[in-house]
Amino acid sequence: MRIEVDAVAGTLESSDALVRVSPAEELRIEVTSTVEAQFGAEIRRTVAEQLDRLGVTEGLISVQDKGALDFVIRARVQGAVLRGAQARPDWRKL
Amino acid sequence: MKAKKSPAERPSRSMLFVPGSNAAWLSTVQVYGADYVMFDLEDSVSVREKDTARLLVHEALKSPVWAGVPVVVRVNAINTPFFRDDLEAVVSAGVAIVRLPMVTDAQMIRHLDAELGVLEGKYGSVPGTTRILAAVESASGVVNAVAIATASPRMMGIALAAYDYAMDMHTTHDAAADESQLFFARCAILHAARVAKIHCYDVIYADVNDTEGFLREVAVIKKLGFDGKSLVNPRQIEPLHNAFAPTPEEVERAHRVVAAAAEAEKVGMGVVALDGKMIDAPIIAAAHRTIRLAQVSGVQVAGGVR
Amino acid sequence: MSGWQGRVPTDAVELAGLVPFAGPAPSTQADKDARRARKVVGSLTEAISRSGLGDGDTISFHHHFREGDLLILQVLAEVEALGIRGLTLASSSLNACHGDVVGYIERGVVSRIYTSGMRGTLAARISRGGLLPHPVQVHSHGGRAALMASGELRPKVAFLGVSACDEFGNANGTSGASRCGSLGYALVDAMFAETVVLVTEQVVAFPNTPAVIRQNRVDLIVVVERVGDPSRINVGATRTTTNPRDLLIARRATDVVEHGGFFVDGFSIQTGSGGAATAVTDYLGERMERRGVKAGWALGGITGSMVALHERGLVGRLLDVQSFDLVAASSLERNPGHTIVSASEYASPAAKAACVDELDVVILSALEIDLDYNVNVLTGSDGLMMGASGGHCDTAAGAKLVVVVAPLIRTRIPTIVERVTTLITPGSNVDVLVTDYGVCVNPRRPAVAERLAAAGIKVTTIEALFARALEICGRPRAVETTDEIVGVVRYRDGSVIDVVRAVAS
Amino acid sequence: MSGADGLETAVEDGCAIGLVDAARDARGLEQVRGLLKASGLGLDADVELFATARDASGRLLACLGLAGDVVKCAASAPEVRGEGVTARLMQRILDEASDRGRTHLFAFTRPGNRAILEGLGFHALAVTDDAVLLENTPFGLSSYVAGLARLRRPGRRIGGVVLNANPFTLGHRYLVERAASECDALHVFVVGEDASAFDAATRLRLVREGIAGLDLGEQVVVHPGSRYIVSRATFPNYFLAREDARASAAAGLDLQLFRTAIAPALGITDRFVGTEPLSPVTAAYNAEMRWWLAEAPLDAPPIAVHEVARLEVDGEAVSASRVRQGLASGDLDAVARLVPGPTLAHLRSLVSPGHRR
Repeated sequence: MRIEVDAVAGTLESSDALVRVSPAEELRIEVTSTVEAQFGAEIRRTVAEQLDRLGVTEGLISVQDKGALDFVIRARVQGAVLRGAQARPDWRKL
Repeated sequence: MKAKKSPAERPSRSMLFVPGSNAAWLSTVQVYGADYVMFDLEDSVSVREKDTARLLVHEALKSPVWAGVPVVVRVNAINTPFFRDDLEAVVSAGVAIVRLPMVTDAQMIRHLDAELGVLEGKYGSVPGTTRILAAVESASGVVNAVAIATASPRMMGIALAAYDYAMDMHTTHDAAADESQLFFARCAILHAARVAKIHCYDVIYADVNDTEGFLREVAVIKKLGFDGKSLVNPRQIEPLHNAFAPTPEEVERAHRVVAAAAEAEKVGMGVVALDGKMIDAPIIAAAHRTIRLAQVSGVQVAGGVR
Repeated sequence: MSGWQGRVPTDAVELAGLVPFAGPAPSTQADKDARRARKVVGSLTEAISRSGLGDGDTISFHHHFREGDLLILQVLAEVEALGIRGLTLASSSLNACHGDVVGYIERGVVSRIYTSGMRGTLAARISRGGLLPHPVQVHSHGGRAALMASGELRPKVAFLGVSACDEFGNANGTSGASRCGSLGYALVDAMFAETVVLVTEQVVAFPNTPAVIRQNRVDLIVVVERVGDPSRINVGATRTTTNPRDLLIARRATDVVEHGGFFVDGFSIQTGSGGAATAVTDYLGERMERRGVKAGWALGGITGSMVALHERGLVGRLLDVQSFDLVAASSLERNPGHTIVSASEYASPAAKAACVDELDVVILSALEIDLDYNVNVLTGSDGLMMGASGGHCDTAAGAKLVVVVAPLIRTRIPTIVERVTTLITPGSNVDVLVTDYGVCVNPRRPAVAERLAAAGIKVTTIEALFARALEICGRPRAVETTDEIVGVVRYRDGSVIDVVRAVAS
Repeated sequence: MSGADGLETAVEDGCAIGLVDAARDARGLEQVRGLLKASGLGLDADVELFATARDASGRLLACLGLAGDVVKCAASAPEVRGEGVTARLMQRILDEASDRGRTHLFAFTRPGNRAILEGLGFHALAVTDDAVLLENTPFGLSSYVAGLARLRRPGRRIGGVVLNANPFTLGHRYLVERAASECDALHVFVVGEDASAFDAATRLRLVREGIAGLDLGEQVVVHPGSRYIVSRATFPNYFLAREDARASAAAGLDLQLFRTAIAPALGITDRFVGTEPLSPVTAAYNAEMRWWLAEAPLDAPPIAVHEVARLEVDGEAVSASRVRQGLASGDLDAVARLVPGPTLAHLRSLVSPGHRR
């Protein structure tokens, strides 16, 4: 899946995450989180794994996390990528 | 596949609405002890968020946060562009119950039934286990209530939604005012539920801060025989459950009825009697319902809760 | 000879070693201005100079104004201007409004701190290390009184902010414009400090009775424009809640209090601070009315909702070491059953008698609680100091039923941990944990567990709640710290129960 | 089920988020002006809409403005300070902006609000004593600068010129010629905002065609404008109709960005600018340029600033405004002496598209 356009998913509210994607030739992931000390590494792993499942190998991915649970982060990465790629979800592979 | 208890066993007094686009509520609402939580993809989700809310609900259903908790998802109405995607998103995540809004006739239920069958096949769910809750919101829906309620073995409940029904009936729905304009609709879907032996849910009470008005409406629907009510805020759960809780005397009597029935069965007597009065099957069934309700409501009976 | 001379046989053996009367001393009381000037000085600077404060001395304050305190920074500014350095700052607690103390530490004015807790930029900066030459000594409220009694903490000068006092130094915290209510913590400073300076917004006519800080303990009085903003007393910790999660926890905690075995006529209770804890007070009133049970007395931080129960005749006496809001502050003035206790009488293990030892039930909160029921209320799980020991370990040691209330998860941070980041209250003193996900009882208290089960309250284990939290949040990484000790946690008996290490940036 | 079914999304801190459309809600705009004034701020004319927070009685407690892709004009009453309300205001602004197809946003506010905005996903680009500029992605500037670096030219002395070129005149060409002559290579940036008489694409084309005539070949690189150089985000005053002689052009953010991000990518060592007789804002800009590029203590190498005297024709300095006045009065002959061929051809096409006189 290729990111064609800038796209955003999620919100800045507590327990949610705002994910922003833009097209690029290389893959760069940037995460800032209110629970960085406790879950920074785990959030980056979740984002990377979710991008991998979506087949995203290029793009600028920025995540602004406000203490969101893992399933929220997954859903927000999916939302931004699918909007960026203007694609429909394959519910089996999410 | 998660084992889905049959509706009869689960208490079904409260169905708490949660906007499918609100990550915070989807992460925390399971603590409030509602009998059902309903993730909404329809009216509480703006058009801009339909796609992301669908993903959020899909991932919530698959997450450990909601494992083992009975979740209903209200999808968008059949005639909307969102219906198919909503359905696929939730069935692929193993949803227990799909709530379909704007139901006007049995054909819609059969259409949903068929769609669910296809999706259960595609995603490996046990065929027929995804249940349906139909929301009736129009004159035709109310008039066709029995046909709707009996349209599929998947049906687990039927609910009334006031705002659209009132508009369809050229009247308005003001939660605090007297409810005569809903009386016929309530009776209609109640009868349909009893015919189909499924649950029956009343409208939401929107003004969370008006506890008296809420309790007035709860008293009305309990008297009519409703099983439960849709709620919009956790603060409405406890008042509702207290209102539906049987009194200690009712629980006491229910235990004696069950005991008498068991005694009669043991000695092979056909007719059960208690305090000189005959007790038939519906009374025994009602007694079991009262006992189950007492257990979940934590009603104290002499010698602790049995 | 005038009237008094020639009466004393100076050579009589019975008078050996006694001094004969040499005439009446000249009276200083005649001159009204002289009498007034005895204690009242013109400025903070003059008060500091006259107090003899020097390098390395200890200055102490009370925190009855909480986030509204304006005195500490005023005094430090004058102390710095006078070139005094290397002080020990011993406020009963420090708040977010004390962020500028960082500058005074960097400039060497303050080199050591004794406090019950800290939050905000000061706490975060200290938690990152490399600031204070000596680690912060973190004590409980009762522990502070014990440290003063033992002599380890003996302020050279106590600067006590009051809204009004008379020219002899009688003050009560319920008179004047900026009323803060109880002065329980200030009493300890007034008792043990070498020099007591009352910093007041107003000097009123003598006698300013009832006097909580009494004239005999006060050396100097100085008038300043403002010592504290009472409207910020209940900012933060003690706001009553409408949050459905806190109300759920409060309702469950009330069930535990009702069926825990101590809900009998005349029982005593402290409900502490925090959204859920204060909500318990309201629910408790309903249960007491329904069951016809009255409380003998309530202790601690007194809130408006506790005053309401007192005024409805449901709670006999209110023993107030600290007023948590202005309703409590004004109640002190009008309700004879509402009286002040000093921090020493409240909770000191060195006192001849402490109220906590007589307490039946206490509701406490927790930042972290571990599988042995040890509680941390000082450091967040990111290692930054953000709370206070307060009366936590004191009340937990004394009370017969100790109920800790806390949400299981605070935006993805589990409250239950395998091992608390900082130990404030040992698990052996904690009986029940109430969370929004369930209730669990310390295995050391089977009797309590039986009573709750018999009352139909679903009880689970702390391990099950811990597992559920990890299932939802994932496993948080432990905070990485350096070797530098930035805080020493003093248990209420003065012993060192834990240390706080600097957070690795 | 259509229509409001009363599903209440709990508003914890008790205030409701709303919107004021600057063009259609005069009463709301006045309330916003009052709140901004109370915080010592003016209401910029280019703000299209404000997200607002009101208490139960409808009193305005906080506001946040959107002007194009720039979030600014933030103010709040003392009792609602803190990130809670700002997060919800910003969320509404993000939604409104994305409805208008804008996802890459900038924020322009007082340094005191920096921490709050960084908590809302913004990244600081430049800071002066009275303003901080941020953008809502960590990749925006870095990607732009990476793109620029690919156009780097070798050489010890690399020049830089920023032109609005509205339109490109002989004066601009003279400036480019002089600058190119003193450097090994010259980078010419054309302002990208579509706020001038001639749109950005036309201005860029006329600059390229005008410079081609100088056959300097590879030595001069013409760059299209961007959000990071003389844009509504970096230099708002340039676009606001505030031609009064301002004490400062408030161009610190724009110049700081040029020195710390844009110049290092291209190795620019010298910046050339024409002396500015007519526009007080641009004159103030030149004065600030010397401070920010050459003197200010920043962790980026200083850049020499050269003010090149204006080219004069018929005894008067050549300027774009003079050309525009000539065009407006239809005096094409006077204009012809001020502009290079390609610009003249374009102007003629404007005056009589069908037939050439």
